[in-house]
Amino acid sequence: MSGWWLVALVAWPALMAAPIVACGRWPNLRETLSVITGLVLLAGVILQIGPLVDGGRPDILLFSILPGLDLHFALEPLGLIFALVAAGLWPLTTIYAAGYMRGNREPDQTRFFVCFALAISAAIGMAMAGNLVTLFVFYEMMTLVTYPLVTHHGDAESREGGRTYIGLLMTTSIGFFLPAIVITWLISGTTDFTAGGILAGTGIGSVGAMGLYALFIYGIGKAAVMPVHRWLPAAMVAPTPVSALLHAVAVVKAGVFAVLKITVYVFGLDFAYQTSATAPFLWLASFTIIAASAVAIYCDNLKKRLAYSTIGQLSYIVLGSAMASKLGAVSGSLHIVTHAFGKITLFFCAGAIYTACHRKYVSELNGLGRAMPLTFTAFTIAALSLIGLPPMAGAWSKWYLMSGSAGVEEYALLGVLALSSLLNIVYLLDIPARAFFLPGDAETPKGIAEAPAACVIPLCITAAGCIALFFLAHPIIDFVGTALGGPA
Amino acid sequence: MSDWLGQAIASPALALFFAALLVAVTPRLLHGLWLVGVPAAALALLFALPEGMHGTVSMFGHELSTLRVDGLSRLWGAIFLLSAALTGLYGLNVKDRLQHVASLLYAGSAVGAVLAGDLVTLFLFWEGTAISSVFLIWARRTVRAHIVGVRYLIIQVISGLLLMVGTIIHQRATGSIAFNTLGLDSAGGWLIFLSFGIKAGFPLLHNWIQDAYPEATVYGTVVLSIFTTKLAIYALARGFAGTDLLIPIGAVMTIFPLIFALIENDLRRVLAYCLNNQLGFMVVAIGIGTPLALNGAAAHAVAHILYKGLLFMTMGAVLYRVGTVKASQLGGLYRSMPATTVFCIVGAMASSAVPLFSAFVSKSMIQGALGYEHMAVVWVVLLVAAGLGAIVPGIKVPFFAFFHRDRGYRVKEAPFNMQLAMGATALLCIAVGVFPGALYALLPYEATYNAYTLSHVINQLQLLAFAALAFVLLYAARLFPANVRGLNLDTDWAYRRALPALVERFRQSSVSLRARVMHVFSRNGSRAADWLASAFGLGGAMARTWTTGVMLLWVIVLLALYLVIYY
Amino acid sequence: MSRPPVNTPRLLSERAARIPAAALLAVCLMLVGAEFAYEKHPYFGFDGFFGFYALVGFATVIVAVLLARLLRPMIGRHENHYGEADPGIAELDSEGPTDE
Amino acid sequence: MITHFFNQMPALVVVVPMLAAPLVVLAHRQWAAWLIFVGACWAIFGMAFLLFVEAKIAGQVSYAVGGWAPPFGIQLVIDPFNALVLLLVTGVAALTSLYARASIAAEIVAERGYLVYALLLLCIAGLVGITITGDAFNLFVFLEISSLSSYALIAMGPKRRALLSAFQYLIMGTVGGTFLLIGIGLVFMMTGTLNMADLASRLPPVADTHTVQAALAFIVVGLSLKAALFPLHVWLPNAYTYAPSVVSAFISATATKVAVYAVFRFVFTVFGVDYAFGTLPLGEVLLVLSAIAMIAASLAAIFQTDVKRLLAWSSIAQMGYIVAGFALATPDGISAGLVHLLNHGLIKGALFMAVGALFWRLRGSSINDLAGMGRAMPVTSAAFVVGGLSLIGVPATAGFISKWVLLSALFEAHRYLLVAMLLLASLLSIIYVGRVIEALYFRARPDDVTEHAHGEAPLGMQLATWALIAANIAIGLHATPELGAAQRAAAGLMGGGT
Repeated sequence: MSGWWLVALVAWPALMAAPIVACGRWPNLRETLSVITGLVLLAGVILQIGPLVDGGRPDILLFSILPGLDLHFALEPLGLIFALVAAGLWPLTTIYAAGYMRGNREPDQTRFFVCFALAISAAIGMAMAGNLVTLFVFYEMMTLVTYPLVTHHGDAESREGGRTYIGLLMTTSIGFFLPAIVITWLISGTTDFTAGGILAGTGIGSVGAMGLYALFIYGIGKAAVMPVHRWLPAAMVAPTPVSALLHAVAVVKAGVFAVLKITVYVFGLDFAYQTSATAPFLWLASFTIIAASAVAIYCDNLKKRLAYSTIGQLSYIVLGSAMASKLGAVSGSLHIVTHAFGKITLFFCAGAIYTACHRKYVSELNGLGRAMPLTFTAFTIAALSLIGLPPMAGAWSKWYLMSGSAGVEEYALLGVLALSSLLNIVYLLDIPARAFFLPGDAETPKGIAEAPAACVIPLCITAAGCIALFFLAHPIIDFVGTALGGPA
Repeated sequence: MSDWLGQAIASPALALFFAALLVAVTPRLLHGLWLVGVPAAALALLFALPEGMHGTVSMFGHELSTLRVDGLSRLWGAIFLLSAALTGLYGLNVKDRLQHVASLLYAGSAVGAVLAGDLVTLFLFWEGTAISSVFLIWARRTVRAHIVGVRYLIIQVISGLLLMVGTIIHQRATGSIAFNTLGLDSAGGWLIFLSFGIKAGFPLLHNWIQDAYPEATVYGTVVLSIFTTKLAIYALARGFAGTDLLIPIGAVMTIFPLIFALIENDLRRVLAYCLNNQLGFMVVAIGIGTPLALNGAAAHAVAHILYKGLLFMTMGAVLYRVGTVKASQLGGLYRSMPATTVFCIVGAMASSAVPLFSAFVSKSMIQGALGYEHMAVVWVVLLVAAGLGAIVPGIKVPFFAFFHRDRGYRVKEAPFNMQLAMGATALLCIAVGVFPGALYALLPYEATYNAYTLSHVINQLQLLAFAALAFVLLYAARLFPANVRGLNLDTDWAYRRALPALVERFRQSSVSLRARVMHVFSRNGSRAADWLASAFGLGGAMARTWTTGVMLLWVIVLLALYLVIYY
Repeated sequence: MSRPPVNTPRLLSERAARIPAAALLAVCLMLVGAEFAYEKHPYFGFDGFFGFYALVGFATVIVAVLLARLLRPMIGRHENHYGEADPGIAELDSEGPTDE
Repeated sequence: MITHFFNQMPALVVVVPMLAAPLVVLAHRQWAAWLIFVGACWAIFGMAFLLFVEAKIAGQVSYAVGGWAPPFGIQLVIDPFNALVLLLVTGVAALTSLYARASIAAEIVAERGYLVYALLLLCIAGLVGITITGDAFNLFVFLEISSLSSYALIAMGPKRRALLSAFQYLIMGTVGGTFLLIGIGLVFMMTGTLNMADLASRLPPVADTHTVQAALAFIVVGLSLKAALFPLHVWLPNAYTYAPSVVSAFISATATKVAVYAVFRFVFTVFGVDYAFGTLPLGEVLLVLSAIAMIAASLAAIFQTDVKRLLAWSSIAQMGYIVAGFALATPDGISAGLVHLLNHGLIKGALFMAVGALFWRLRGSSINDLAGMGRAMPVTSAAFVVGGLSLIGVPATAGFISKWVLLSALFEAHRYLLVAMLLLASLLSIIYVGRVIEALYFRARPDDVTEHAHGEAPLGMQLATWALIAANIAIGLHATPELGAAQRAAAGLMGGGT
């Protein structure tokens, strides 16, 4: 019975897309409906926490696509955490989007909210996927339904961005991810996510495992490990709520979540560690972390800077996976949560700034702090969280990533993570510091005030979340750690 | 009563955080209460706490002890809270709410770090001091302060990261996160040592102090001068007492900043250099590690916080009224700011260890400890440093600011609350010097010491008087370095000039490399695209509609091919 | 805040300044004289020599100041050497009064 | 009575459309012609379904025409292999019949409308005949029936180039037919029989002769021409482009598929796997050609400016996929090829129908004409998008199933180069599908045409298009039955028996 819950949760937002279309003519109704859909979804996901903590693992084979390849939903702690993040942040994003889209008088708002609902359905589908094929189905679905969001403006610039976005994501998923799944299926006879992995004992050698892992990671273009990261800055042409959804919640987290899940449940931590299948990605992810931060420093476009920051932060999670240790996996899943809260706050702020005064370059933000104190305070909090400073949630994920690095005796990674923190200070904390403490330029128009409440309230909530998670990270760690066997 | 005292909630640090919240949300009228009253109340709370480990919190499988009260932490906590109250008084006239919030958070973090019983808690508060303090620099609201602030924060965070990494490695090696004697036996210990060393201003790692402190606000510099570096001294005393390496490090620290201070024009930077030199005394004492030496370090930290705070307060008052603290611009202020002048002289005398002033009773403990351990070389070095300390800041700061050549500034005396704060601090400087017994009673270790022996008093006076004499002669002969506008290179050159240049160079070359690669790609790419278009494009050989004859030719070719293969 | 002409005489050249200077000299002489009058407690031996502390104090300052004078041309730079001065802040750009 | 009907069904499937054709000519009136057409198509579809079920239960349904027992009389055989093809042909025909009315009314001069129906019926009859006949010569006859009717159908296209294209197709088709006839003649000469099952048993003793080898070559080349296997594909783009929309849709979904079926019917059933792939290197030749087809035709598709032409080139590439699967000559490979044969029929049928609907509105099918139609005809455009995704091989569509089984088969056979080619071709398909979708949604309508170019296509067209799209998605979500059927077919072929 409980398995049907999963199906219901995946289907719910997609089904609600129809009434949202129907209400297209009444924006208030449409947005209320969107928010209610989100809240119901969140409630549904929250109801799953109890059974999972008690050790339950809801599972349902819906039907078989091909013999042995089922549309299979199963929920385990990693998936639940991803689902909670997605479902938790979606209503906020919806509220924010309502404020933003109206504030900027964007066209085609109905299409926007429909695609939003479908995207979240895809995210929940990925979270609850019980095998690689189901994961792949929803992975591709997410790529497709977010494409109209990215190209929302429909002009030449967004067409170009959308082309890069979908081109890169589809190329990698069909060119690498799909063959990787086929290979996995052929050598192990199943694609089900299984505790301890399914590759151990299949006779695949160290080199083979390494190659397969590389196919997976580069196939999951959404994880944005260089050089398949280009889609992410390209997608910045989207309206900001989309960027928030894309770069904090659904899309990018779906990518790294898939990486994490594949590492844990397809390769299996022990197998991955013994064959060092994941080892090259310790360094490829490290390179991405540093290189993306270095690029971000030189980006004057605020959203682009945040996009490169995301690329770097995603590689933290890839790094955690590549450690192929329990601590690594735990820290990776914690970072999914903390980064989601931090980055969505930053994007909310970027959008609020744009809505309030139509500025999108960092160098134009001097002196805005007095006019928009809440926005920039939230920005500061989120920036501190991403840097990894207490008392923000990011401190714990950094702490655990470092512990994990030390745990697999790769001490150079400690240096990488530390350097990344410093670079983060330069390109993130610099922004609120400018806004609060530097005098504004002469042509600052008078009367700039905070963005509409629908924009400001969500970003305050997510910023508060960054702090609250500092104190609440503990249950997440325990929960995931226990699920992976033994205490964290 | 004592139930809640053992809980994490009873931490004086939390009291200060709460005060910060109150300052943020209540009207200005009440700020005095929070800025002065809460630290005072927290001080009472600190002394109400029984000794031992309290506030145990279980987190991530670690048992965190957020509240450790023993002699060492109580003394440090007490002086931090006391000075928080004094600086709160000093800053009462500041309208910028943010500075108050930041300073209370900063003080709270410092107190929390001092009371931390384990390395994780220490790390959390350690980073807390870094984040909160940078706002005191940025609050100057200038472009330069912005840049300096970022630089300062990065260095502070480097220290925090080293502590974090060190703790992780230390924990893996020993299985413990307790913050006790760590030693340099392991990689973790070394990293933590380096972390403390950055904040304590070890030679070559020191320059953030002189870079950042003079760029903060009037109020901010006073607050900054108190906590971060002394927190590092506490951490060294806790974790690395008796580490021999600290003795040479400290000895170097006592001398070289003073040479820089001699030719420095910005008087707050002069004070920052001297602050660095005084840290050297404490570092040496911790390196010796005997109870007397450690008591000396603790006593000197207390004395130092008071007189250095006082000196920064007076310079702050000057900056507040005149708008500059550059020695080349100042002079003759004793006419307009007589009270400040007096306070500055008291601070200078306390700093120079004149008998009956605070440093005399503390610095001599360190000197004495060196003597008892027969460390002649270091003893001489410290003596030299003490002599030189009589000139900078002892004479240089008050003399050039308040006397020297009258620049004609006719300004108002410092605001009343500033005078009150300076007066109270000056009084404390003298009280410690006159009644050292009260301070000695608070010291953490068992060691009796008496500063006021006849020979000691005379010797000290000889040292100071002849140093002063030398100054007078040099000044009269116009040999004393003139106050000239400009700045002096220091180790910060490495990261303000060399590193950015290197990074820029690297960036340039990687940008051009990328451009070259892209060029090759795009050229070959466009060639390939041209070829593809010519082959497969609309008129291309592959996609053109072949004539029927050509099609038939292919049929024949294929048939022939099959037949050839089959035969 | 008012600023009359800056070329007021140096403090030490005023008569008033001579008094404290002379007092200092007197104190110094007294302290040397005291060498005969108290019992020393040297830690090492060399610190018990006649006028040791006076000598150290005097020599230290002379040597350090001379050293500093040597150092200044090597490390002294223009105030805006790192180019971090605030744009539009006149205080840094104007040539203020200096000694000598 | 009912049993009698059941027994006669194999013959009826061919006979019904063949008889309906003259009936249509007699009826002459458009609506009457259409009604007869619809009735015939749905009738044979229903029968095909029943036959499929019967073949599944019985393993094989055999029918002796006129009561003459094989090998002397003509035999109709329905086994798991051709039952699937039959289902595809008749199914597409049934949907085409819904689609045809509006499309033909718009594109063909009213007086000649009935001719299209008649020719389509003949073409259907021919294709069905090819599919289910068990007699080699009979196969040739049906091939000619279907070919001749298609030449005429293509020639009826609205543009003048249609005539030239039809003529070229006619020449090539005739050459292909002649080759086939030569091949059959050679085999008959060596064995004295035309019945396929009989041939299969009599060929092995004479297999080493050059005559039989030449026969195989002639038959393969001749049928490959019909199947548009690279490099014998050149007639196809023009034919598909200039034919009336309904003809493009029907032929693209069925004709080449049936030809491929015929090739492998001969290769597997008549000549046998061991002979064609073991003794003779037919597999290697076909694999090389299919690999080239995938890449070259996909590249050509990218540069096309006309959507129908683009889809035609894509078809050539997709034929490469199908042939690659069969040419592996492993059970997995054959079933993969068969699965893609069916799926591609559904995909291309849907896409050509969608384009036909756009053509109905726009009177043009160049990419430029399509600009901005995403808003003007949202339902049709959406159908094109879903069909395009299926062509690319996005999961939850039939194209994904094809890609999955093909990849599995290629990996199993250790043909890694072909894996790479297949993936590369898929990526190229993203580009050419993407170009059309971008035009549909991201380019503005030219100002001068806005007034009349609004509104959806007629319901029948939409219904047919979406039925195929729905089939795509249904298979994408639940392909187990399809794959099961294909595997049974493959097992049958590999066993060598019919």
